[in-house]
Amino acid sequence: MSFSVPEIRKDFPIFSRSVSDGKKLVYLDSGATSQKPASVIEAESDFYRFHNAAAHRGAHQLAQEATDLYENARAEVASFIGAPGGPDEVIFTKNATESLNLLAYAMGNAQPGNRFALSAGDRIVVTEMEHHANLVPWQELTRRTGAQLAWFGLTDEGRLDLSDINSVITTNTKVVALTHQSNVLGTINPLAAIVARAHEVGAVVILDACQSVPHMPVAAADLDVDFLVFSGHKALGPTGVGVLWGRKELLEELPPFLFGGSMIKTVTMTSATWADVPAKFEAGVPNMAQAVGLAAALKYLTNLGMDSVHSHEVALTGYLLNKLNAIETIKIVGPTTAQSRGGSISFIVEDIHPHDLGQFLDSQGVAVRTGHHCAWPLARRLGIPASTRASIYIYNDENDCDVLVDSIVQGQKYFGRF
Amino acid sequence: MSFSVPEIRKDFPIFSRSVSDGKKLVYLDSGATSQKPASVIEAESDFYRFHNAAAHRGAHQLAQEATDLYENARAEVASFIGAPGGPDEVIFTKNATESLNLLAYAMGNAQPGNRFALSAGDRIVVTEMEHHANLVPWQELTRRTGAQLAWFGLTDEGRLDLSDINSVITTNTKVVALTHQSNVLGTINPLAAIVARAHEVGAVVILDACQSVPHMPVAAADLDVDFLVFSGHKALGPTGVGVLWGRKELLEELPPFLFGGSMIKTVTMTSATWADVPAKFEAGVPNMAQAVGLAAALKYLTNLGMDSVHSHEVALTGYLLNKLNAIETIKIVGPTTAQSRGGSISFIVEDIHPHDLGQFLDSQGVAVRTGHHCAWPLARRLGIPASTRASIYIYNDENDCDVLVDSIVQGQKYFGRF
Amino acid sequence: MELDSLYQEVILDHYKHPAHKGLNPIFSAQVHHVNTSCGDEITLNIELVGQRINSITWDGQGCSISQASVSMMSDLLIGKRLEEADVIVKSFSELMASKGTSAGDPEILEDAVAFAGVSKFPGRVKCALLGWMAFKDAAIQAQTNE
Amino acid sequence: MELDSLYQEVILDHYKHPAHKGLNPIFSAQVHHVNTSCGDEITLNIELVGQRINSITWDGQGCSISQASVSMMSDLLIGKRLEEADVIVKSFSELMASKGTSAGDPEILEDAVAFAGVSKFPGRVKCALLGWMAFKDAAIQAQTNE
Ligand SMILES: Cc1ncc(COP(=O)(O)O)c(C=O)c1O
Ligand SMILES: Cc1ncc(COP(=O)(O)O)c(C=O)c1O
Repeated sequence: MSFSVPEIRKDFPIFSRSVSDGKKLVYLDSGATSQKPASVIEAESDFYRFHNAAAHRGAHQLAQEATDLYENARAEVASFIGAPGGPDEVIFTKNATESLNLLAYAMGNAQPGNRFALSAGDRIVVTEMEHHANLVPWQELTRRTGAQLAWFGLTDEGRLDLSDINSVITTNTKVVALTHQSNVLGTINPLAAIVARAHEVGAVVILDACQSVPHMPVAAADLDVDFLVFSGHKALGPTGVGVLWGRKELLEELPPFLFGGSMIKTVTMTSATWADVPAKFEAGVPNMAQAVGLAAALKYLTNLGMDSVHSHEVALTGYLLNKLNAIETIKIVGPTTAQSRGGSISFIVEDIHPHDLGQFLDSQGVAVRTGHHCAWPLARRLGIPASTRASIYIYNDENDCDVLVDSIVQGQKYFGRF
Repeated sequence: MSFSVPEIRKDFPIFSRSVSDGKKLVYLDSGATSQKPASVIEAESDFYRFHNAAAHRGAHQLAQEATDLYENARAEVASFIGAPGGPDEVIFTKNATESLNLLAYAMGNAQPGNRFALSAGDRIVVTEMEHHANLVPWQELTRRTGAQLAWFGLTDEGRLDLSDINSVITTNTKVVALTHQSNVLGTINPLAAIVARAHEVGAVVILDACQSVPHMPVAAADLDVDFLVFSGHKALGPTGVGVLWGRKELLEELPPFLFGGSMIKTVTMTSATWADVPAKFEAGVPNMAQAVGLAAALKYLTNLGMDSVHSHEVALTGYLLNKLNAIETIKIVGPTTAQSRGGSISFIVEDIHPHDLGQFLDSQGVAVRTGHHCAWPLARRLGIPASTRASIYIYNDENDCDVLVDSIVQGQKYFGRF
Repeated sequence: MELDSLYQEVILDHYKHPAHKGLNPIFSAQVHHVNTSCGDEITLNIELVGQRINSITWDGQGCSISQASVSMMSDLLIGKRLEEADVIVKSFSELMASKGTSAGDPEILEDAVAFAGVSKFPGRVKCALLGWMAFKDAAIQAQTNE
Repeated sequence: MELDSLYQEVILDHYKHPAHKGLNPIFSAQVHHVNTSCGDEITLNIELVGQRINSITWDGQGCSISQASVSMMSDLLIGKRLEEADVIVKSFSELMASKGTSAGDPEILEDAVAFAGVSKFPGRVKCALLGWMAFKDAAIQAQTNE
């Protein structure tokens, strides 16, 4: 299948609407959430229209159909991320934030003797470029357990500073949690050395793959990480569904997080035992229609080919970086070439606050995000209270980039009036 | 608007399909999950098609539209359940199970001095008819805090035994968590005495309204409870969305549960402070499309009128109870009249295991649930390992009840062959 | 009727008249298994003499499929050597996973081929397997106890 | 252009030349407020003499709307009695909540009616209110400190 943006755009109903009084929608905010192809919207609707029932619960045909659809969605996710242990390693959550909190709380539930039990003297390692979702849950876990939080700092170009890797990942480190690709800088982090060091000291590696799984081929087994999370809504999927992948034997040892129906083996008034993985981590009636929608999204990406998706984005990122680099009054935050970086491009425009720039761009039909992008410590580290972020995806093309850059130039005129 | 089942059924696409080789679908499993009207399915699709963006995050028109839709959904929920403090008291979760776990974990996060902090000597009170979702999270909270779990027992007809209310809700009780309507027995629990006693000793009352909010008028303020939870998918809404309502001042004192983007005020590498209610409890990109779908569901119910919904169900429950009572080999589990009970009707058929009966009913197009219905301690208390449950809703009529009863009789013949 | 392929006469017969039900106080291992989705429970005792299964007895409650299945299984496995039992259990598990595409091997499974129809009803496969999984577990424990 | 109703000349003017920026070391109360969605921050000092606002000074970073708003607010409130300030703050908050339906009362708000256009941009209302909410908070604290 050839990669054609005009053809792709036809699959996305939202591009048939206009914004800001008739302007073409130039959607450059896929880092926040992606748009959805019709096949995803229909997969979710069709679930409700034709197969809706409580999976794993009813004694009837609809319940069986719902169960099959839900479990097939699990299998689709497992194959998409190359889960070495198959579908049982895939847990559906509501978003990546829940996936990360699940890990932090479940570890907090571990009793002495369990490999996940943490205590004073243990260390959790993150990085200075983490999204709040991969930072605050760990802060809270250290508060509850007495463990210590440490982190990798950054170089001025926005790369991880791995010069002191052995003194950051110490022998008492139990968890290393880091992002695969920064949602602000676009930086793709090199994992091999970190994973090797973490495993050397017996720590588990948790990969926040929110910004990588939708954009490039990611194979859990090859990366040799232990857990991986992402959100459906950033990968063409519905809102309300996220994924936690973990190695089977680790998921088996990890205590449960949410308690209730479907995650139990037996229950009395005073005690309960747990179902096997993955049910153990999925309490309550699940987000079935959303899981089914996510499966349709991953099928759509698979049909395009993740290699093609990635090539397209690398090319377009290079194109946009070049155009932005050419304007002196624009400063790119993060790597300035397309080398080891994805299509999240944050920048500062001289004398225009990002919020004002975002407002102006909106008036031109250009959708971007402004602010700290849920990575406040990173903004502080870089000494920029806020920036403007354009993030690209499969439905963007050079024309979108041109409109963005032209609009920035117009914005400079607009705010330079005085 | 007059209440007409044939008209209502036209709004539900699923009734245009058949099951079990051409049989009419007799859906009597709404206690597990309800079917969805077209308006709900479309509200969710339309969100993706026309307004999809990250609420509260983008600097552009689509993000503003998504924000407005999401916040309007919150307002719709607040008005539907009569939240005295308005929309800020409504928190969107993924299901009722998460809502209850949120409360239990958040209380577990409370530090000494906070009214929710629990310690050995404190007591949490539940009942013997709770769904696992309103039992196991509290078991776990007692494990973490050293507090003690106590519960109201049941009478043989499946009503709460309130004879020793003051010795169950002791002066050291901090939490009373109970179901409004049993998902197995159909029993509607009387709340006034329990709420009065709980408030007398300074405990908060948490109402599991999963089986009441979809079926009868429920006004949080009138019931005088402190927190209330329900699931969207049982109330004509999408999967993947639940609600936690709480009194504003309590939500303000309650520590947060999930940590990440959008729930923070400030973040550094080592500390964070929290946003105001309700954002404090909604970490990550929310289940926007599902919240919007839930609002459409509640609008549908409001148009029908919750009084009419309830009258319809009381009448139909009475009809079905009468028919079942008339068959000697059928034993109803729970109240045998429609008095203070809803349309969850569980029963045992002599000499046929519920699972076999469910299978036979399925072959006739009749969808019921069998098993312990996620209330295993209740099953033990009643001495029934499993039962068959028919649960009715707005789209069921007398004909559905007739088909159910006829099919049971046929099933008796089928399994009585030998 | 499709249902008849599930509820074969021989199955209902075993359900009404279960074999080896009632626990023998002499056993090499005892296990308790539960079908979490429906609450069916089984306790199963196994007595080994060397590598030979001298007795299987059980008690429990459940649907016709689960009860008949453990009843027939006991008939089938008592007197067999563990390695023979392994082959039978494996064959039965494969039959259950066949989604209606296999009729089962009567050489190995004898009467238990009657369960072939169950494999068309994914919701009931767990019922049919309940006793077999309990046996598998008990056999391992009995050998470890030795 | 719709945008012009947001970015009035007087607003951009205050943004470029903010009034009362730079913190006065003498104050009755100091507060620090943050716009959590975009990271804009403001520190605001208020000095009361009896019930009269003797000085408002501030520092911070943010978009033109938030900076211009606190600048104009300071101009407007300095020298006023607290009860007069209350009326002005209330009037400004109402204007912000008006969703473009009100032009604001120039008798009370003077130049600050230029923010009327902001109320059509719900995403920016928080920006315009940042300084005002900080003032409100500071006024309460200053009175409590007395
Ligand atoms: C009374 C009751 N409480 C809680 C729940 C849990 O709801 P959910 O599975 O949607 O989280 C249910 C339904 O399963 C219920 O009937
Ligand atoms: C790198 C990264 N991690 C985590 C998240 C959190 O994802 P969600 O909000 O879908 O839970 C995001 C997106 O917001 C992200 O970009």
